[in-house]
Order: sequence, then C-alpha cells, then structure tokens
Amino acid sequence: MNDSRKVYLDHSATTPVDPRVVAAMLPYFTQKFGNASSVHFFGQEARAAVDRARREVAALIGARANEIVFLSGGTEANNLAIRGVCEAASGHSRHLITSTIEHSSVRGICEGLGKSGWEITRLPAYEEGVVQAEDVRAALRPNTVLISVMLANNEIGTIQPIEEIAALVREERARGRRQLWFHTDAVQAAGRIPLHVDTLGCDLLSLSAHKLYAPKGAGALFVRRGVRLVSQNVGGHQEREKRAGTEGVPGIVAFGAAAKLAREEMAERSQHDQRLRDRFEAGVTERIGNVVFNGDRGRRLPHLSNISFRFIEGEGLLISLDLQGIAVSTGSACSSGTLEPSPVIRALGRNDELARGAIRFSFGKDNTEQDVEYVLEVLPRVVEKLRALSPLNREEMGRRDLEAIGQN
Amino acid sequence: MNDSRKVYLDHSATTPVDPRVVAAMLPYFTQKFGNASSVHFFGQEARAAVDRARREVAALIGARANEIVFLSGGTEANNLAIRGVCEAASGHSRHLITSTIEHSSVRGICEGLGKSGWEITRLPAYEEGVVQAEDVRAALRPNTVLISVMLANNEIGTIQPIEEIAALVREERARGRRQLWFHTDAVQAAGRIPLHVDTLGCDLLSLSAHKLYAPKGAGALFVRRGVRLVSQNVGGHQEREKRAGTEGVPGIVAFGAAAKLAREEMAERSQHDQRLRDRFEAGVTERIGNVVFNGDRGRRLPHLSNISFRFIEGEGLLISLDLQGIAVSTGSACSSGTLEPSPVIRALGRNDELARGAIRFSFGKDNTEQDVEYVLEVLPRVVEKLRALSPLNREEMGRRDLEAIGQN
Amino acid sequence: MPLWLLTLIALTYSEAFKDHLANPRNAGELANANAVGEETNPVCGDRLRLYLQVKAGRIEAARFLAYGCPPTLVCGSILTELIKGRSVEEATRLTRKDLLAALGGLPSRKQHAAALAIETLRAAIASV
Amino acid sequence: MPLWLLTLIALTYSEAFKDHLANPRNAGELANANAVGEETNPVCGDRLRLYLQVKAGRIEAARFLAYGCPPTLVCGSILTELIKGRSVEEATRLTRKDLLAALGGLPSRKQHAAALAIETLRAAIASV
Ligand SMILES: Cc1ncc(COP(=O)(O)O)c(C=O)c1O
Ligand SMILES: Cc1ncc(COP(=O)(O)O)c(C=O)c1O
Repeated sequence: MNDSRKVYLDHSATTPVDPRVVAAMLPYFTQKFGNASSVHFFGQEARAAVDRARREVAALIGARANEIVFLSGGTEANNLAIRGVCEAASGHSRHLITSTIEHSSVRGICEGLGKSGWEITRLPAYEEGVVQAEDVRAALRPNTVLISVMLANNEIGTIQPIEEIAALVREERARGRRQLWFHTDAVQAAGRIPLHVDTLGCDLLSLSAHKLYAPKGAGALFVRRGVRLVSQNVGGHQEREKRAGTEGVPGIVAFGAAAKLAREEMAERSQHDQRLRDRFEAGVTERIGNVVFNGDRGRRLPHLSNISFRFIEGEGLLISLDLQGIAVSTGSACSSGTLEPSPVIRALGRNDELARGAIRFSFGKDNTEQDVEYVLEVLPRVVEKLRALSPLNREEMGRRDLEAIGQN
Repeated sequence: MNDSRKVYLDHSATTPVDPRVVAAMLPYFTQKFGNASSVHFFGQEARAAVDRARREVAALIGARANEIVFLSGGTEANNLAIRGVCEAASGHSRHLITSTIEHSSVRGICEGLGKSGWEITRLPAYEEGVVQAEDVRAALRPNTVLISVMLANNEIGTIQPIEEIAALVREERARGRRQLWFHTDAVQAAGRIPLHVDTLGCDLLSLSAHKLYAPKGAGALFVRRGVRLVSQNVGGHQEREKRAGTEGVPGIVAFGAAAKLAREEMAERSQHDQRLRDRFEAGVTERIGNVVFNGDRGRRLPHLSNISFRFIEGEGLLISLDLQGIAVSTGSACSSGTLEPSPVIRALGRNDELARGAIRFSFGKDNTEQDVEYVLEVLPRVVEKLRALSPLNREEMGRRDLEAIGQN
Repeated sequence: MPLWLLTLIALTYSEAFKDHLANPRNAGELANANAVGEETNPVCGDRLRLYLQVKAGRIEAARFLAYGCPPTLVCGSILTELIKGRSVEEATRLTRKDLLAALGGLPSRKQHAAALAIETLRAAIASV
Repeated sequence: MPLWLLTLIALTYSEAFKDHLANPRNAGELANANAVGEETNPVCGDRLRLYLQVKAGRIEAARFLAYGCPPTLVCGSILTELIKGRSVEEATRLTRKDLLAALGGLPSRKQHAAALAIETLRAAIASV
C-alpha cells in the first residue's frame, strides 16, 4: 500500500468531521456532560445545547425547531418516517409508493412492510435515474398512505422531482383526501444543495449528520406539524414522545454546528466540489475509453460522479485504487448484496457488466486540485492494467473487428 | 446560583466522559473517519476499531464479541431485546414476565406490547425493592416467551436475583421447554459490579455507554448465540443483520475504551463510590431526622443512595440543592411522570408523601470527600428550610402531640 | 409531566424566583393570626396555608406554609410580601397576574401555582 | 455478500495478494499457445482463461486473462507463476491448497477463486 498519499473520494459514504465541529462538541463530553432530561444545572446546560442544535438543523431545511426529531442516523430516520407513518395508518390503508433507486435502508424497510402485507409500488427511474412525477400520479390508489421518494440518489447523485410530487399530493388534498403523506430521504442532498421543506412540500424528511462533516451516530427526521406517526424506539418521553432514549448530546451538538456551517458555506462548498468533479470527469473522458457515466449529468448533486468502466469489475478496481491510497466506492457503501450488481445501476437499464463495473467518486470540501490530478494519473493506469487482464476486452475487440469486417 | 462550587451526584443519570476515553475516540472524528462498511483503507481502519471495541465490551460481561450488537443506547437495547424477542415469537406465544420496578424504557415497551394484545405479568418488589425468584416460577405460563428483570434498579440500586431466575429458566429448559428467554437490563450495574453472562445465565443483557464514563449515544445488547430476535431498525446489514444503520464509530470506540477501563478499575471505583456513599448516609442519619432509606441497603449498587425526606417534596429539594451547586435527581432521570410520585418508590409500598420526597444521590469516580462534606453541610440546612415551610410538618407534630397526650 | 419538561421549566425560573426559593419570606405560622386560609391543588396535591393578622382593615402581618413544587412555595413567599401592609381591600384586588409579574413569570404549566396562591388569599380574607 | 463482509475480507488480504493485484504476472494472451482453458464461476460470473505453451511435457510459458473479483485475478497471476517451467505432470498435481499457500491464504468466502484457477489449469492441460 502506498502510504505516502491518501485521497479520500468517498464523501457520499461518510465525511471527516470538521475540526470546528469537533471543537463545538468537545465541551459536552467532559464538562457540560449532563443528561438533557435532568432538572439540575448540568441537565439544563445540555438541554439548552440540544435545543440550539435543533434550531440549527431546522434552519438548514427551513423547518421549525419543534418539527425536528433527533435520532441515531439516516437509517433510523427512514425507519421512523416510513414505518412510523405506515403503522399509524395500518388500520385503514396499506399501500405505499416508492422508487427503484432508493437507499438500501428505504428498500429494506419497504421489503419488510411488503412481507407484512403492504402493497408496494416501486416507480422506475429510467435511463437517467430520475423518477417521473406522472408515474406517481398513475400509481396513486385510494388506499395509498405514503409516498417515499429520495431527494438525491446516493450512488449516482440524481435529484428527484420532489416539488412536482408534492404538488400532486397537494392536489389530492385539495380534493379532500386525507392520510396521504410524502416522505423524502434527503441524507445525500442536505448540505450539498439548498433545501427548504416548504418549497419542497414534503411532510417528512430524513437527515444524517455524518454526511455533512459531523460524526456518525446522529441523524434527524423532520416531521411536519400534524403528521401522525408511531414511535419506533419507545419507553421514554424524549424528543416530544417521538423517540425514546437519552439524547446523544455531543453528537447532536456536533450535528447542529455542522448544519450551521453547511448552511453558511453551502454555495462555496458545492462550487468547490463541482469544480473538482467536473475537472475529474473531463480528465476521465480524455484519458480513458469505454466508460459510461451513470445518471443524468445535468440533474445531479455537485460532488458526485458515477462511472462504469467497461470490461472490468468494481471490486478489483476499488481495491487496486485503494492500494494506491485512493478511496472510492462501488454501489452504496451501506448497500446489501454487492457481488450482485448494484440495484441502482441495474435500475437504469444497464447490463450486468456495466453495473458491476460502476464506481462512485464523491468529492468533499477538503479535496484539492492535486487530489484530482493524482487520481487522473493513477486511474487510467489501473484501469488499463485491469483491462489488460480482461477476457471481455478481447471479445469486444474481436466483435468490433468482425463488425468492421462485416461493414466492408 | 452558587457558581463557585458544583457537586455532581447524579451519576446514575449520566456520567462525565473519562478524558482517557475522549482521547481514545478523538482520532475517529477527523483522521480515522471511515465508514465501517467501506471496503477501502479508511473503512478497514474503522471496522478494525469497531471490532476491537466489540471485544472490550464483550470482555466486560464475559461474552463473545459476536454476541454484542452495538446500538444507540440502553433504551434501544431494551427495545431490541424485548420487542425483538416478542415479535419473533408472536406467532405462538404472547405472555411476558417483568417487574414493577423496571426502568421507564422497559415499562414503556411492555405497556406498548400490552396494548397490542400481550399479557404482561409485573412481579412485585416488596418493601426491599427486590423481586423474588419464586414469584417468577409462579408467574410462568406455558405461553411465556420472555422474562425481563433488571439487574440493578436505577432509582434505589437494589440488585435483583438474576442467577436464581436463570436457574429457573434452565430448569424449564431441562424439562424440554423451548422459546423461553431471559433478558436483564444491566445498564446501571455494568461497570459498577462484576458481571458475567454465563454466571448470570441470561440470554440478553442491555448496556448503555453513558453510564460508564463514555458518551451518550452508544449502547449494546448482548444476544446469546441461538436467540432469535426481529431487528427493529431495519434496512442494512450492519451488526450481523441485527441493527441497520451506519455504525457510530467514535461512540463505539469510546464505549470500548470505557468498558476496558471499567473492567480494570471496577474494584477501585466501587470501593471509592461506596466509601463516599456510606459516609454520606452516615452523615444524613446523624444530621437529619425523619428520613427513610429506600431499597435493601445490604443488596445495592455501591454508588447509590435513595432517601425520602419527610414533609417535603422532591422537586423543591432538588432545585434548592441545584441553587447550591449540588446535582441530584428525583425519580429516574429518564422517567415519565414526575409530579406523580415515582412508581418505583410507590412499588416499595411507600405512601405518596414519601414517594414524592425521594431523592437519589449517585456518586462517581470523580467525587471527593470534600464533595460529601459540602453536601452534608448544605443538605440539612436546605431540608430544614423547606420543612419550616411545610404544613405537613406541623400536622405530624400536632398528631404526635396528640398521641403523646393520648398515651398519658 | 415528563422530566424534560421540568427541565425546560427550571430553565425559565427567574432570579427573583430562585431568590425566594432559597430564602422564603414570612415562612411559618403566625401566632396572633386572626385570619387563616388553606387551599389544596387537586391535580398535584400542592397545599398552601396563609395566616393573616388584620387590624383596622389593614394586613399587619402575613405568614405562610406550603407543601409542593417550587412555584407553590415561591408564590406563598411572594404573596406574603405583596400583601403585607396593604389594606384588605387592596389585597382583594390582587390577581394572578400581579403575582406572576412579581416573580418574573412562570411557565404556563406552572401557573396554577399562582392561581392557588390567589385562591388561598381570598379564602383567608373571607375568614376574617 | 454484504459490504461489511467485503471489508472484513479486504482486511485479510496478504501482502503477496496485494502485490499480485497491483502487478499481475503473465497477463494477456499468448500468441504461440498450444493449450487453452477457460472456466466461469456460475455464482459470481467470474471468468479465468489460461494459455499454455507446452514443449516436451514442460510448460515453457503461461499467460492468463481474468474478469471478476480480485481473488480471481490474483489466482490467475499466481497460477502462471507456479506452473511456468514445470512439467505438465507436476502442474497436474497442483492443488487449491498450493495456490492458497502461495498467495498467503484467502478468506473462506473467496476460496472458490482458487478452485476456479485449478479447474482452469486442468482444462488447459486437458486441451494439450
Ligand atoms: C440516501 C441515503 N439514505 C440513508 C442513508 C443512511 O444513513 P445512515 O448512514 O446515517 O444510517 C444513507 C447513507 O448511507 C444514504 O446515502
Ligand atoms: C436501568 C436503566 N435502563 C435503561 C436506561 C436507558 O438507557 P439510555 O439512557 O442509554 O437510553 C437507563 C438510563 O436511563 C437505566 O438506568
């Protein structure tokens, strides 16, 4: 392993904690260590800090502080949103609409509901990796309780038409329909593009701290006032009865500090990420043949690039890059099967070879131009080396030769 | 508020993080920040750290590393244990046995199950605050799935006869019974008294990091090999399919470091806590009349003292002490109702006045003799001042006078 | 009430409030009282007893006893301060709001303590 | 396979393994091969093709092509190293274990890669 140089291009899996965030959190371990449910000074100090953080997280998405429920992460946020709303409604209705490109957590939750009798409609994302609002309309049934469509995909970064779907939901409500809720998983989008729950029009929105330079182990769910959901972790009055358990004060404080920084620095960060990403993609196009970019390139998160390298397979490329100090990912870092081709890339209609050869490069605020140059130097060599091994390569060449001959 | 001096006597609510634990965790925020599910170097580093922590937590309770599931806290551990086992069994059996003095999380979970059709037997704890194993035997039914009795109570510190209950369970199994599981909530006991899952004989055991000088936001459930439970947070393969969601690496690392220290320093710590606690109780007995000690004083955690001060009420005493810089608690810091008398103290058969006047003092490794002296100086004054206000006081005196007259 | 709410409430206690809690004024019985009132809050069991010494329509002295949560104790203390030296007529006009103003406000969930104090005052005056 | 298992597996790759992955030996086609074998793993779709140049019962040259997960690539590389210069008879006796020993072991879930390599070797030898 090349120990001299490390380039982390896996910011969609997790981000390093911003030193300013660590600094904000640090007093809450040893000095201001109270339990936010304690009545005394130590508890009040912790409670005040949690509430400050709640206001910061709310501000990041244009919500009110009392609409934010703190949780242990994005997966728990999705669990509380989807299972919570569905359980609250299960007396009368049992249909939910989601997409084929959701994060594995949403996929897994929906599978579970499917097993316990729920009807699930999974909308296609087409070649561009974007769900169509019209498909939502077509899928709506009288007993639909929940629509859960992610804001931006974690593997290919495509941004979904949340506002259009919300408009549909509003239409339905205007027609007198009740008990139809709209959830969006904004774990990848938050901190990377501006979000406002009123513009988006969603009723529930999931966040995860560790995707925006805060530590792993904290997350939040926005629950619009009036949405009824069944608490999943029970046995305590914390978080307005929506999530039992002693609040993870330091993680929450860190989340708040990171949300504030994300809000203040979003424009700057996304410009920076996008500049590097675009430079990277231009370099790849220039230097490496037989690549396919996955996901609508005009409608993507600014920091993410997903590329299928033909003839070779993701794990080998990933480990080879790792040996050169470059960290990337194949499929979703939290995804389940992986020797199986990525379900998201498959959903775009790509064949198995392209799906297995898909690599995600995700940039972050600490990456530099030099990082990109280094990767653009290493990646072509590694791809070439692996392709030199590949029998698929030869077959393709052979086929092309034959085709060329046939054309003459 | 007296800002010059702060004495924290609420270690059962939460503990300050040990600086050595902070030091162990710190690199995992900014440098070793990988997602433990990532394949590359950063991920491997995180994965290795999580597994080291898993071994440390396992060692604290004599378990195997692969029997430890990391979670967000003790409440989640209790949820996964109780709901997880009950949901796995709900096809065939729907009876569970618990006690009247469980933590509010267990109480809340059992209430929820009760609402969805489970039969719940709640065993008495008698005046001493100790459940009797014989009562468990009497409560057992053919359709009992789970026994959940805490290891040590969080309000009064009494230690429950876990080994005896486990012996009963073993007897039942020897008679060919299957699908009877035994869970114990060891959140308060861990790090304070030696625990070994094989000696205890339990199948599931809950832990919370923030009670043993690690940060809030981490916990663990011991799940003995062979115990089937339904995952509660779903949608990911983390923690051997038992708990989905990106692992909170820094919190887990901290938990591991704290577990190691707890194991190494347990004897020393509990001697220290007990010395202070006993000195405190002797002082209270000496200087304050009309007090009642709650819970079997011979069978208690070493760091905890629960005292009812007659004629006055807990919240006023608590806030008055807080104004003097002394942090204590009334009822469980995570308990629900509190203007209602503590259900645990009520379970001992105490009347409302004694239950409302119960205060928990819980000592920790950073408390000093001076802390105790300070409290012994302040507490009698505060109690006296509040009693001077109390009409109950007068009535009692009046009654005694009358009784005295009557006796002549 | 959940404990976290208690914490929220404790957060909002004013300095005046804390001062009265730490140093209650006019606590205890009044030997030569000629008016006494006592009320109990049926919700939480809090109890307030007020002793007055009324002379020529003027409250010469006032003392109180209280059992219950801090706002009840504090309201007792503040109440005695407010009425001492006033005419009974003035005291009769005293409202919950006056009390709340004097102690720097109370969270809504604790305002019943002020109501209890005013009721007790009325009862004591009625007993003259 | 869950990704966390992949991570566990990656943790256990030996230095020899990583070296072969970074610098595969004898990669590519062999122009003057007189024996070729190709096998595909039906589970994961991994594929290995082996070219041999056999002269007088001795393997003078060996090259390979592989598609699939790293152990498959590495097994191809190591296999060619192990058989080059050996007699066909010796090569026939080569087992999965020899291969595993040469690459410093493989986690059990990846050992099928070694099996694939040995099968491919047998197929190539059979084609002589
Ligand atoms: C889109 C999306 N949703 C949910 C999650 C899960 O969040 P967490 O890792 O905090 O459990 C992730 C992260 O892996 C994600 O990318
Ligand atoms: C006995 C007991 N069980 C469970 C819990 C809940 O643990 P946590 O605070 O980590 O949610 C606590 C702590 O309040 C406790 O004392």
